[in-house]
Amino acid sequence: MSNRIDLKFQELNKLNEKALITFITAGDPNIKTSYKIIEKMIAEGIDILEIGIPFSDPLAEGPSIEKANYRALNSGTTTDDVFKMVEKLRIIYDIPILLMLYVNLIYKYGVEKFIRKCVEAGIDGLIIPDLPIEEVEEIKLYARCNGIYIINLVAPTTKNDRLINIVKKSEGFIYCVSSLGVTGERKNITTDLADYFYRLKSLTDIPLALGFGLSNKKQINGLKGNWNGYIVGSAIVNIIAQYGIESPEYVGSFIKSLKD
Amino acid sequence: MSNRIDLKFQELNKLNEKALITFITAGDPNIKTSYKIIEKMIAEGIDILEIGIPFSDPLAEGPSIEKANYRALNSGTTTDDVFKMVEKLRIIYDIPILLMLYVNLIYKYGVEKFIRKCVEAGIDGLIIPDLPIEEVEEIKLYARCNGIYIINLVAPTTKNDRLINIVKKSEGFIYCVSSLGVTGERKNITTDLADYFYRLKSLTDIPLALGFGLSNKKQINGLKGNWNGYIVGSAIVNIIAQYGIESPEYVGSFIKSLKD
Amino acid sequence: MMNKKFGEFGGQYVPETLMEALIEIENAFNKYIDDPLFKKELEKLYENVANRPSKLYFASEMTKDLGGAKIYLKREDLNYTGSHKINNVLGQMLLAKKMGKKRIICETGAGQHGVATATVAALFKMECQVFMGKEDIQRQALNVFRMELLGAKVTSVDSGTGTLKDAVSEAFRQWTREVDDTYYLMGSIVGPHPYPVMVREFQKIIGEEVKEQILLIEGKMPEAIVACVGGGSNAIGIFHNFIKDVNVKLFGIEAAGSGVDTDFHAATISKGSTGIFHGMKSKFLQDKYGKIMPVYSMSAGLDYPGIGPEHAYLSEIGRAQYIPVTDKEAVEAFEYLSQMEGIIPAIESAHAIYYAMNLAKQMDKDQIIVVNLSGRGDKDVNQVAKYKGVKINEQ
Amino acid sequence: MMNKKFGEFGGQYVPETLMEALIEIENAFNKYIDDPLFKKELEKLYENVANRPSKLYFASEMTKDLGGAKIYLKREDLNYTGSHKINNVLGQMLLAKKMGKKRIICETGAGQHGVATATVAALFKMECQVFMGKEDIQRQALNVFRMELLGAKVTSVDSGTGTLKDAVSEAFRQWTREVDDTYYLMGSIVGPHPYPVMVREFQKIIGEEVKEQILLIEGKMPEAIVACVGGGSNAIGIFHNFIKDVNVKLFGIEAAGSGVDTDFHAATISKGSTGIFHGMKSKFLQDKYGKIMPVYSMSAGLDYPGIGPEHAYLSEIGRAQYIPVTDKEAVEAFEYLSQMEGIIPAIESAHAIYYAMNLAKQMDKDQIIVVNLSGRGDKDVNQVAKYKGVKINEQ
Ligand SMILES: Cc1ncc(COP(=O)(O)O)c(C=O)c1O
Ligand SMILES: Cc1ncc(COP(=O)(O)O)c(C=O)c1O
Repeated sequence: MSNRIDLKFQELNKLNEKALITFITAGDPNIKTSYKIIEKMIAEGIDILEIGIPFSDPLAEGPSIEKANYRALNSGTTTDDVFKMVEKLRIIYDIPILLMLYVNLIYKYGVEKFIRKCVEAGIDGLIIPDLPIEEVEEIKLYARCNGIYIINLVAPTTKNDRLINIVKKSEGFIYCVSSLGVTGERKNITTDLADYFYRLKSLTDIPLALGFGLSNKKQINGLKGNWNGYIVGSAIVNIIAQYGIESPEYVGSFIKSLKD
Repeated sequence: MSNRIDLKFQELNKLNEKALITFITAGDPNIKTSYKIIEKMIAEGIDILEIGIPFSDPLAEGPSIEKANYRALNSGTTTDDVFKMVEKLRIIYDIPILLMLYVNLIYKYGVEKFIRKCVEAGIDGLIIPDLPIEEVEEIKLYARCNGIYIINLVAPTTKNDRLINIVKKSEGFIYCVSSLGVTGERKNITTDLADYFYRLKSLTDIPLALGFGLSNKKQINGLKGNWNGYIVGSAIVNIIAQYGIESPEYVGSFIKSLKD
Repeated sequence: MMNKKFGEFGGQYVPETLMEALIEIENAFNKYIDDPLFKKELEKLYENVANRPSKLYFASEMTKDLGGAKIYLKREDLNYTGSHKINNVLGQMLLAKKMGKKRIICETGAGQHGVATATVAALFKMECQVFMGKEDIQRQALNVFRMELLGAKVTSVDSGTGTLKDAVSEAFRQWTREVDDTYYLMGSIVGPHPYPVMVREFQKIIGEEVKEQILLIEGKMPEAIVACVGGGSNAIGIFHNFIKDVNVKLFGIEAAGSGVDTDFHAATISKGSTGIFHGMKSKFLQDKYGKIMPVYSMSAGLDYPGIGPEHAYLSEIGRAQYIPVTDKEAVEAFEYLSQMEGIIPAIESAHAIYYAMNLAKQMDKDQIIVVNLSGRGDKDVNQVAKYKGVKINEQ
Repeated sequence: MMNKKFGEFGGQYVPETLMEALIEIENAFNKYIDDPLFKKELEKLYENVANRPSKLYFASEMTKDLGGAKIYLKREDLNYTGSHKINNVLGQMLLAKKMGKKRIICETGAGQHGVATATVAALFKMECQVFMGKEDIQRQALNVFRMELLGAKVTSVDSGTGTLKDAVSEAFRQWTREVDDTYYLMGSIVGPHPYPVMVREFQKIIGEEVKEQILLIEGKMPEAIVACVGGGSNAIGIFHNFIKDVNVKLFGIEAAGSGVDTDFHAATISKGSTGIFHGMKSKFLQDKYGKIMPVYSMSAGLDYPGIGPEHAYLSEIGRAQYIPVTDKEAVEAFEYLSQMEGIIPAIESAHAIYYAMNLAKQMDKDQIIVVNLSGRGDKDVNQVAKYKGVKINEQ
């Protein structure tokens, strides 16, 4: 059984293309609109979909995504609602789908039950921002034998010792955090991305996707390093914050602008 | 040179009468009115006049006389104004006149200068509520050789040891405080006045005047003990508080009611 | 090397960006905690700055009035800045200094930890930023100016419920931005490893002193120790040195707010379940999906939806018992102690006093209870007045 | 038998109704002050209730910053209830208890003496009534509720200027009403004999500790001692044990409010003259007729038109110098100490700090200044904020 994520990167690799990975918080402003936004994004050609499950205290997020979480919770969105939406998407779409969520949502749901639900819904991987490799085993135990990837993150602060260790245990791709700090758009990324990229590349062949602070085509084109993919989140969430239930169109145009 | 106070008590003694000693604060509501009130009181037959010099912090006074002090200060009354008023009174009246004042007014004025002024104005005695016999000598030194009496006070709390001492050093009369507490009208005087009187009488032949809380003829008539005089203050001050510059008439009628 | 877990509780559930910082702190902590020089410096700070040792006070009037066990109060309220918080701040600040850090961030609820941190930061000439919930800033405006006076920058946190838990989250967020030169000085035995261990080590002086003092005064061990539990630092501070003494009963008192059967409480162990939040696996008040619940206690220092992992463990193995006490009961104890002993306790500590009042009555006269009087109540007088319907208008 | 006068100053200028009460107190005081049992009890209270001894703290950062004499702070702010006032309250309360009194009255300005008295009264199970100026009640509403919490009755005084001096007068008035069973617990070394002597005897522990501590730490005597002067109790407390050591310079710092050349100050020695008030001959701010002048200082504890007779005497004979410091300068020192040492001083004590800051610069590095840090500044934060135009709104 091979994972859709691996297939996608193999495919892109052949075409010498980079993955466009986009993030929204499910249920922002409501689950129906989220579904429409996702359809639009897929229509515009995103490669991998990252869906956030809203949490009361999203402590790795900047103000944009933080507020998206509150909007989603206010619209009553639960973990089960997100699973239902993914099930519905899977009837039509075969795109790799990742859930982005805080570890407590899994833990409290019950790790085993959560992973089973992921399998049933057709989830390919999990991004858990508050689960460093030191603590990952408890969940990986269930994920691994069910073919669900846990996407590891690395940060500019990660030192070589741990980097080697993280990279060794990675699957799917590595989420490379571009900058110190939380999620959110950034005018300048001050990290030495060339060095960061080569340090990582020298350790692994797993695809490397860069995230945090990416917001437009021009910026992305100007980034140093031959990354395998780019993750765009806050820029999309900001559009949703502005246009609410009208946002699918606007998000669509934005994705288009990234692809051009 | 004999003191008007002694002469007055000798005279009353012969007639088997009791002294009516009345108090007002000079300058309440203003010095002119005070003068008129005094004239009225003399006309109605008071025996001894006690004039208070206003002080910023009259700590032996209850609310009535305390407020009288503030009214008098607000009308701008100074120690010199009081001396002037007494000088004016002396042109016409030969009644014994006492000044009631807090020790600091004397001390700051200059003890020697103050006593000289008393002599010039025709003052017969001083009542200084915050000057117990333990501290009196400094002022008595000047008063004595100028024929000015310092009227000692005794209180129901004064024990025999000190009583003997106070009585021995007294002149003019003894101001016998009727009750614990500060000046002011009282419904009931709870001190055992008979015992108080005989305790004092067994020690001295000096006239004993009772003060604090006396307010009407009926009350005074009902008091135990064969006192040589009664001091009425707050009751008069209360009338002044009520009628202001109209008060001379009302004070006059009140004095009359005490004499009937 | 200290263990990262207490049974299943504890761990390091934080964003990758912070992991190296935690490791750096852990290494420094392991290096210095047994270093005689560091220990000596810390001892001096305890003495010269915190005003330690704190008295063990025999509450004779209270004991007489209740007619049961002898009650002793460990007077952490007499520490400089008014609570036990300073012990931990001194330890961590000294460590941060050794690590070459120039900047300190921290969270605060009622402001006690913020004031203690701002105080020691001033003395150590460290830059200091305090995160405080918007609600708490309004409730404790005076403490805000106290911190500012001490040279600290106070940042209002209006995300979430605008209270302590959000201040912690925001401090974490800020830390990820400037993890290189900044030290996050956590105020209780919560958060990712090594904080729960570290804060305990810097607070255990309380229990060490108590044991020495009670043996000196009474020649025997106490039967019970009682402490309030927010994050749990004052409780672990007094418990730690007695954990092996199995005949000494340990009681942690939680904030029951309006009652544990209402929606307005912060009784984490009584009503919570195991979860992972703020970097640790522990007990939390949460819904079935793992959403952290809004909590309530009139005591800002206990108004937190979690508890330190070591307490979750002590509860699980039955070594300590955790008991809820309501606002109403705490106010009763607040007034009782004020009038009985002339001691106005922190409203946090009043929770512990209340339980001790009941416990004492069920015990014999030759038995002993030690209550951790974790802080002074000046800060709470305003709120208790309001609770009782008295209007205070300072001008 | 203690002398009633200090040179020409002192004495007992009170209404006859109070004389026997003063004599009773004097006799009791003379009987107990040298009684080893009484001394032992008081020592225990100092230790267990007041939290004595108070630290002698080397202000290393301040010393470094100023570059002159070494500055030590006597940390009376760490006493229970937050100032030196408790020392005196414990002594007098113990005496009152020995005398069989059941009821205590006292005056208070900022509320420090009132809180200390209410605290110890609660512990001693004495009824307690506190007189406080109407103005001060409004300025320090929180302290009012603190006292009430402790079971005391607070009576508003609206006579005169509604401040400390009027509270003293009103307490005297009340005392004459119930002199039999009531003890007037005076808060400073003012009033009629035996108060100035008695309060000094109960405060002299400060200087005794300082001498022992400085000799232990530095092996030599300090060159200067600095203390703020309201009534003068904290100053005499630290001066007393050094008066015979003529090489130790003594500085009492008065409140200059808006400046000694304005109408808004409380600089009694600098601008006052000899008079008789509140039972004593001393220095007062008064007009030429002896009317007591309204005084002003932002510090409620220094906002009094007189000074203890012993200070008038020490000034007269040149043994101590009295120097005025303005509101503005005190606020500067308040902020300086907060940020330099992490210590928020009482605004009263900040007056002394300011003078020490200047004095230190004129002295050599091997010389020593000891400043009496008479109280903690939490109570003043609000007012300093207002002074600086910062709005604090507690909700
Ligand atoms: C006086 C006091 N006690 C207790 C607490 C609760 O914290 P912990 O449980 O960490 O001791 C606080 C927190 O602010 C506090 O100020
Ligand atoms: C902290 C503090 N220092 C000083 C004073 C002034 O009083 P004294 O001069 O008697 O020490 C007060 C009076 O309230 C005070 O609270």
